[in-house]
Amino acid sequence: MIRVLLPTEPIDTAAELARLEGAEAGAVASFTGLVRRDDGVSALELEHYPGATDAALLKLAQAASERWSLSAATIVHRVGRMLPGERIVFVGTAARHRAAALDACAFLIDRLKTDAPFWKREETPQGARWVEARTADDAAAGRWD
Amino acid sequence: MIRVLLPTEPIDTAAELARLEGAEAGAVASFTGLVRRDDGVSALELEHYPGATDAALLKLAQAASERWSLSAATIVHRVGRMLPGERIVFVGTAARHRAAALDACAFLIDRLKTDAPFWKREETPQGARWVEARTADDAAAGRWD
Amino acid sequence: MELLYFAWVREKMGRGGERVAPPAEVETVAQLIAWLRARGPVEDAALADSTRLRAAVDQVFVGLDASIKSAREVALFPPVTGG
Amino acid sequence: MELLYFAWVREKMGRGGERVAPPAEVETVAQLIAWLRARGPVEDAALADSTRLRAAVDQVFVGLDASIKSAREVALFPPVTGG
Repeated sequence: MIRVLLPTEPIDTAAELARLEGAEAGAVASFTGLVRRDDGVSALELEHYPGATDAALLKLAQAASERWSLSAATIVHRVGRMLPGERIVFVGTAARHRAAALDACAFLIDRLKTDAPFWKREETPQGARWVEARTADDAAAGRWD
Repeated sequence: MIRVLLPTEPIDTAAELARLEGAEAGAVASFTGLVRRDDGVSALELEHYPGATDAALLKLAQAASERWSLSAATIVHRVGRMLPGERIVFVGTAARHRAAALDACAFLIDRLKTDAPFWKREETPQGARWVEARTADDAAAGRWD
Repeated sequence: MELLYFAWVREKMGRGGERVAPPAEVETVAQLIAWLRARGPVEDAALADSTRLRAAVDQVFVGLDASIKSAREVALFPPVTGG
Repeated sequence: MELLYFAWVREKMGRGGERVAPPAEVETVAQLIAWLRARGPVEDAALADSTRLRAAVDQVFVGLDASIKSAREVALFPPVTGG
């Protein structure tokens, strides 16, 4: 059961978790990324590559599902403009055993940082700036190869 | 912010996640363990060692908080009798960066299996049986040493 | 000294705990188990397999060779299976 | 051929995309970038730093040496920063 969404509206993590638990798997892991309040950022804009993004997320979710024999994998990535404290991304996995659910969840969020066409633009009191890619993300994604 | 609970009532994961997000950390990871429906188990009974359990969970949560500089750590472990599909345990972590939140979450659930005085008793159509400890759990807990 | 039993140890002992006053030469958890087994056939059967027994002294997990001197509470139980 | 620009590439180009018909000798992404830069000062400035440019041909991530022969859609953008 693979579920990929790119909403412009806030992410409902409770509903997503409930779906994952419905996969009857025994173990559910999740990760939620939020817009931090303490970075001097007044708003975050997420730009993406329509069509290509959906395909990239589906491919990622399918790769995780096969590698860890998941009962369910969910990726919800918000796009557009969002405010501090709001959720940017939710990743969730359901598996028979906890190690598979946890490892697959970490894999998905690491790979999302490098394999999906998203760009972040931060609005600050000093103006707007595009976020630079981090080499740490490449390293984190690479550990799954 | 450390939160440890041993309820006899169902676990409200949505409320727990909301608390963790309230820690304003940027990254929230969670793990939920459920009573599986496909094991021929009609009910699960969780016995624990009152007093010692609370202390063990607090110690675990504090260890994780220090090791990964968490903004928040939550352990909710249900005790008493529960039914297939119900939540046995919820573990959640909030940190500035995703690797800390995810690693701390995996640490907590691995250690819960070995370091806290819980015993599982399964009710099946053939009668009730005490679950045997798994050496795989010792190995999983040991990788954090 | 307060004794506590959990899981199948509790079931086999037929009670969740009891207050006992072992003699002074009972100095370790293993010696306490031997002393309990000598008290009757129920205790002897319940505590026969020491490889499947774990213990806590004053709520701290210990090995069976640990001292129980000045302990207020000793718990006997199977390996934990929680989480 | 449909071109798409994202993030600061889009901003610097002043447009989200355009339809172009490069000559036959423009065979790779790198050659397409060079051809675009020659079209005017806006394009020249926007695409000057090729180390900070990434590309997709028909929605597949590729290196700048990749072929654009028979491509329907080529996207140019900075390294991704999502998730």
